[in-house]
Amino acid sequence: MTTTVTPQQGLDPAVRLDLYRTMVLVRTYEMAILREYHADKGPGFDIGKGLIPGEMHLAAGQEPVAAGVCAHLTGDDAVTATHRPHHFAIAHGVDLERMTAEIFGRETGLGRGRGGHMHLFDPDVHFSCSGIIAEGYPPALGQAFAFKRRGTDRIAVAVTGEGASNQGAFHESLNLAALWDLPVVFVVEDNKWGISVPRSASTSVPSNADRAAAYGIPGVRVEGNDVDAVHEAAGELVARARRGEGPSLLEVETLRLLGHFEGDAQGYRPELADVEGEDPIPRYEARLTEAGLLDGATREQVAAEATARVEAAIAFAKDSPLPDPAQATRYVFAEEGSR
Amino acid sequence: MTTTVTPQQGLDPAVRLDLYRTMVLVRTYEMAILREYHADKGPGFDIGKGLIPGEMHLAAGQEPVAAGVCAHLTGDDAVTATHRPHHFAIAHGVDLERMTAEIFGRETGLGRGRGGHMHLFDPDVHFSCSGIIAEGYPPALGQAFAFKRRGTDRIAVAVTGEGASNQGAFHESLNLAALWDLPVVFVVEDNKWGISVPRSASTSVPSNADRAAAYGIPGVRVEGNDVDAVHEAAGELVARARRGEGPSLLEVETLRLLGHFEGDAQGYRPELADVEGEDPIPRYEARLTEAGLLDGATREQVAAEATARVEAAIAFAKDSPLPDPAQATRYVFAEEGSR
Amino acid sequence: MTTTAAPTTRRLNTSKAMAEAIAQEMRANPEVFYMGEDVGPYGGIFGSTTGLFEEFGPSRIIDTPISETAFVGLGIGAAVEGMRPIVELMFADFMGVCLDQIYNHMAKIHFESGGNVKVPMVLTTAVGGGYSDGAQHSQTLWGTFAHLPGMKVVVPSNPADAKGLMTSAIRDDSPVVYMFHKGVMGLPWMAKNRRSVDVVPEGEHVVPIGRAAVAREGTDVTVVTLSLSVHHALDVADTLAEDGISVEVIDLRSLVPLDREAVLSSVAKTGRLVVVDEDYLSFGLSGEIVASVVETDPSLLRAAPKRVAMPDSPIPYAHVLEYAVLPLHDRIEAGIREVLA
Amino acid sequence: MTTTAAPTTRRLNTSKAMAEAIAQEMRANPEVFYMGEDVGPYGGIFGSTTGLFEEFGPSRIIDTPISETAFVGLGIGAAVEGMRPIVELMFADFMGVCLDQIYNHMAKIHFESGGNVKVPMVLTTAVGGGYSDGAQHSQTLWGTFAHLPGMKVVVPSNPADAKGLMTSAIRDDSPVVYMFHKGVMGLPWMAKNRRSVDVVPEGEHVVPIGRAAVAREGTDVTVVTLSLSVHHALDVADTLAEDGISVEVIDLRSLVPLDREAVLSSVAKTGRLVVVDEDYLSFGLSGEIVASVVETDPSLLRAAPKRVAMPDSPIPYAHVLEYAVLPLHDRIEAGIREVLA
Ligand SMILES: Cc1ncc(C[n+]2csc(CCOP(=O)(O)OP(=O)(O)O)c2C)c(N)n1
Ligand SMILES: Cc1ncc(C[n+]2csc(CCOP(=O)(O)OP(=O)(O)O)c2C)c(N)n1
Ligand SMILES: [Mg+2]
Ligand SMILES: [Mg+2]
Repeated sequence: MTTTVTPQQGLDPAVRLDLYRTMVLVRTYEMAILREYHADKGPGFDIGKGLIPGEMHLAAGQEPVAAGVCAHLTGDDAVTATHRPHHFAIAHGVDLERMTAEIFGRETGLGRGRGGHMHLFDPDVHFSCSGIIAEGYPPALGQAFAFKRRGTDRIAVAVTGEGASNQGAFHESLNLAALWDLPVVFVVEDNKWGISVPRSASTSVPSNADRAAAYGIPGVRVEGNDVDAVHEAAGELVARARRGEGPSLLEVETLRLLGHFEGDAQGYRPELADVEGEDPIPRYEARLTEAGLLDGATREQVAAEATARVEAAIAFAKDSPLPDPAQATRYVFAEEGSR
Repeated sequence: MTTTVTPQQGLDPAVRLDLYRTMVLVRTYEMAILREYHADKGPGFDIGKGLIPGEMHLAAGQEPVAAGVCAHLTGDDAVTATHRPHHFAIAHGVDLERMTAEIFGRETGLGRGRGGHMHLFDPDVHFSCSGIIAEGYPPALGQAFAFKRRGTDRIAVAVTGEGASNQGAFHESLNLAALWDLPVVFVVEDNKWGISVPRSASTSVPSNADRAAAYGIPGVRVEGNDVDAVHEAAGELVARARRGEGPSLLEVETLRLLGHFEGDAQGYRPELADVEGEDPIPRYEARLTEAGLLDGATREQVAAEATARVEAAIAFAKDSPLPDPAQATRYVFAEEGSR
Repeated sequence: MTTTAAPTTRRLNTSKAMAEAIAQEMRANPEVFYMGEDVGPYGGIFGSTTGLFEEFGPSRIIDTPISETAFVGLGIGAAVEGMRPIVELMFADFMGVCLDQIYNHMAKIHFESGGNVKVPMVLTTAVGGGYSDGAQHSQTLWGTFAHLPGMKVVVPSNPADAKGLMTSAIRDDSPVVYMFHKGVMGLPWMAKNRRSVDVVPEGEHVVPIGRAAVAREGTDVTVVTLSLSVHHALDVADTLAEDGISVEVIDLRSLVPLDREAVLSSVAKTGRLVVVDEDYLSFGLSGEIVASVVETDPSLLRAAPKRVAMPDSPIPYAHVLEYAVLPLHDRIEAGIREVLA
Repeated sequence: MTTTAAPTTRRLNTSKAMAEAIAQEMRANPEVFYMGEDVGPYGGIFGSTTGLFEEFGPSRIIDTPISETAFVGLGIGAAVEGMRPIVELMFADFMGVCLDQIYNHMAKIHFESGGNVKVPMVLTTAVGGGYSDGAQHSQTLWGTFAHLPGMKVVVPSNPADAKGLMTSAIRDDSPVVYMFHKGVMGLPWMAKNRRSVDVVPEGEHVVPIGRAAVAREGTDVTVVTLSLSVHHALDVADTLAEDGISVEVIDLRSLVPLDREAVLSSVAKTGRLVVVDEDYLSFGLSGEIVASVVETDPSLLRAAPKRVAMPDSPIPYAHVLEYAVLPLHDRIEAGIREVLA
């Protein structure tokens, strides 16, 4: 049941350009967040300071996973992401302005400033994330359960990192989804590190796709951090979930370009010098250019569009009011009459 | 890596007689506990009443698992068992009198009456059990860790039911043991039921041995509730753990002759009428008799020895003092100077 | 606010009353379903789903694998999508295998989403000891659930409240933890207080969450308690009445929200307070009740208050030991006499 | 009982002081090891193992997979076999994925075995907020750990205590949960109180578990607190001293055992009590302290006591919101002034 997908070239050019656009948008967004995050942390680095305080986990380098998977989804499908959620949020169409406002802790944010970057909830596109490792999997089961129960062909995508694949919630969720034939695609982003712990010290098998057999479901691993290959593999798994054929597991080899969180000096990481050369976006640009799908003008246009959207979102966030401290404990319980 | 072992006949006759003796001792013990448990629950059935109050999970029918596995262990090896612990406790050599006294809630019990039948601890033979599903696996890792760290060839055996194989702790434990090459044999007793839930409604694969592949360790399933086959399979897995070759998973098909606990009417169990005919002890007796290893006299002698030991243990328990209520909260913390 | 369709004298045990509320809500709302271990054909280990499988079948009364994290989380996700799941955790003692879903997800999603996502889910769970089930199967743990914010915590003590609070819990747009003591269920196989079978209104019956009940009026001393201990307190009140001592018994019915007003107005009347709690003594409910009174007005108390609770010890198995630690008749009576001394 | 090898003026931050105790015990006892996520080359996310990997290497400073149930349980099993594991749960907020091992096993085995099996294990964990880490990474949760019996719970507030309490924790034959607030560690990348770097005795330094410290003597009001809030309380005491108000600050240092005598003797002197607690308000530490005083002798209090705690709400992310709920300078000062009014 385990397949390993390697890059293919047969994909529709328009789709490939869309994948490219998504990846560029994500990267542009994260680089802007990086800039804003560090803008006001000094003197020195104080994690609690600045317009964006707190932990910041960026997904730069992992865009192929989100772009390749979410290309098959609509806003009616659910996505549950992790502590590193921006790429999936953006690829799934979470409202960019309200997401940014949330990261800036503003009243206009997705969570009115209560959530923060690890707790983004956009019910309009059934998106959520969680800061607790692997604990985003179980709620995805319930979304898939509701979708199936209501007779729709909507599905849920549940994301974790490779480190998370060693949590109990991973196992329980795959078993339950398999038993009840729930329409879930479980996605494991193998960026080879769980903070400072390499995959070899966390995971007893080289491919999580092999773990799919433990539940009698298909398991696929995509090597090379290649968005086309992810798109192809995910397409089939999403389609079978929509057809009511049940869950599956997709592991994607990917790359963490930056530290685990901002402030991580990565002293533990020997291969760091090589990392930049493996950035998937320039590589994809080169491939698309070679294939005659991308020229300098389109590239610039894509970049400009992304920058415009991102900077508009950041401006929206910065212009938004801060929440009212007097309301700090509102929304603990649902309010009367809001049903 | 997955093997299915089927019954063999090449085993040493003395070993087979020992396996038989262990099974008879366990069964004799449990039938006596059954008698004592129900002796004083009336009028009607009040679970909190009698010389043995509380839940009672008997392992009648599952003796082949404990006998076959524990034959390869010494009291220096560790065993962690479940809410259904008697067969493993007895097969592993837990002190029968103090165990019985514990079940009767006496001061002479293994836990001075604090533990009860789901919480039997005999440090002399490194035995423990737990009433929380699958949560006996993780401590076994630590015992194995200590054994390995100290350069011994001692091992740990960790037991669960097939229902428990869908708990997170199962997954985490197998992964960690595999990663760190810990000398643990994980044993799954597949009695096909988790209380009223059949295996088909709890476990997404027909054999848990298939799940071993998810950790890169050997997985073996033994069919037919056959003690000889269990003995053979366990022998190899125990030996490789002792040799420092790491953990493995052994699933054994077995049979729950009685209800989940005493008082369980088993209305949910369609195959109940057939169950008695599958009792592994008469079947083994027949096989041994056919092989010329057992005659009526030996049978009676084995039975008489078992009865004598069991009734002595029960008499010891009944003659033992109850704990002093004034000391009910002693042993919360280790006492001064007891190190 | 307590709504009752028609007067009745029909008596049910608590488990059937609880199941009746579930059945009525399931009939009215197809989005309600019940899920957990052995809740189907078995009917729930403590009878919480008696008869429901027969009426609603396996698609709405759903047996799960022993995977609490997965199925509690499944309930959360279904609730987020607008269903109204009732998820049973067989024993509250098992919270440790799935607490993250409960307290970091079920209880926090609404807040973290700034009120944009609701989690209308009920988590039912059996609590309490008294039948020698040992340290891992006898805990009440309501103090732990109540301490962690974002979930309501209800603890019915009798059949009518079990029905009325369940109706409210299912209809609540916030997560509700519904903790039923095995000893109040009126099970045929467990010693039971006579109050575990009682009159239960037929038809719709709603008891609002967050209002304590005065289970017995009195003037000399206030006993604040909940769940099975209400029965014990009422028994003690009967005994003490013979000595001319008038005991007021407050049944909290929920810990979150906590009806501090009910406690205060009773203590304002009696001037004396005993808290009876089957949960562990320290860092829990009993301290909270005492503190709530004193921080409002220390002069309300005419004597030192008394806490009669489970000591800070794991719960022993042996009957003699367990009955030494449970807050039962003698300890309650002694506590009351002490504050009156 | 506080043993100090030699007088010193050497100053360390709390994380280095904690690591020093671990190193000293590891040198003395080969059965001590430290295990957790990112405790090896990384040195612990909050610096708890700074320098230890370099000295002791991967066989004794052990990075684990993200499998808290498995590795906490591994610690338990190793402790049962006589080793002395120190196991780090990166954030206390993650207790929900492994609480069963902690509270039903680590904390109960000794009791269930009638004292025959010891579990000499230390569970270290980071707690607390104040840097916008949101609802799942900012909790203190000590009330939850302390409520569940069978484990000691220590909460150092300064470098010397961090060292001395760690020494005691490792040597203790019972399980000890050692909760270090990120804000007391003196990390270079987090705002810190000046008291997070201070004099730490060299050599063996033992602070017994279960004794509160009088962090500042005073006569007008007693502030009972712990961990980072001790620093805030001391700052407030400085401020109020200018107004002639003399504040006594009690640093509990452990919740289990709870040094009720220290609280009582201070309140006996001042007659006024403020409890400052970064854990959630209800059903936790703050109520326990108030109740402990009042049940002993309600006449000790000359005014209603005041609790300054985290409200019963998940912790918000935005800085303005988080600083509105944390028990910081202004709220503490207002609380003190209120009980003095
Ligand atoms: C239950 C739990 N344990 C530990 C953590 C701390 N933590 C946050 S991210 C992380 C590493 C996750 O690694 P991986 O799953 O590979 O995801 P990645 O960060 O590489 O995207 C850890 C250990 C947590 N958030 N939750
Ligand atoms: C975490 C947890 N969930 C549920 C239970 C209740 N429970 C006790 S035994 C049991 C069934 C166990 O089935 P299995 O693992 O197959 O073991 P068996 O009883 O068949 O020996 C259940 C659900 C428990 N003790 N712990
Ligand atoms: Mg990773
Ligand atoms: Mg079974």
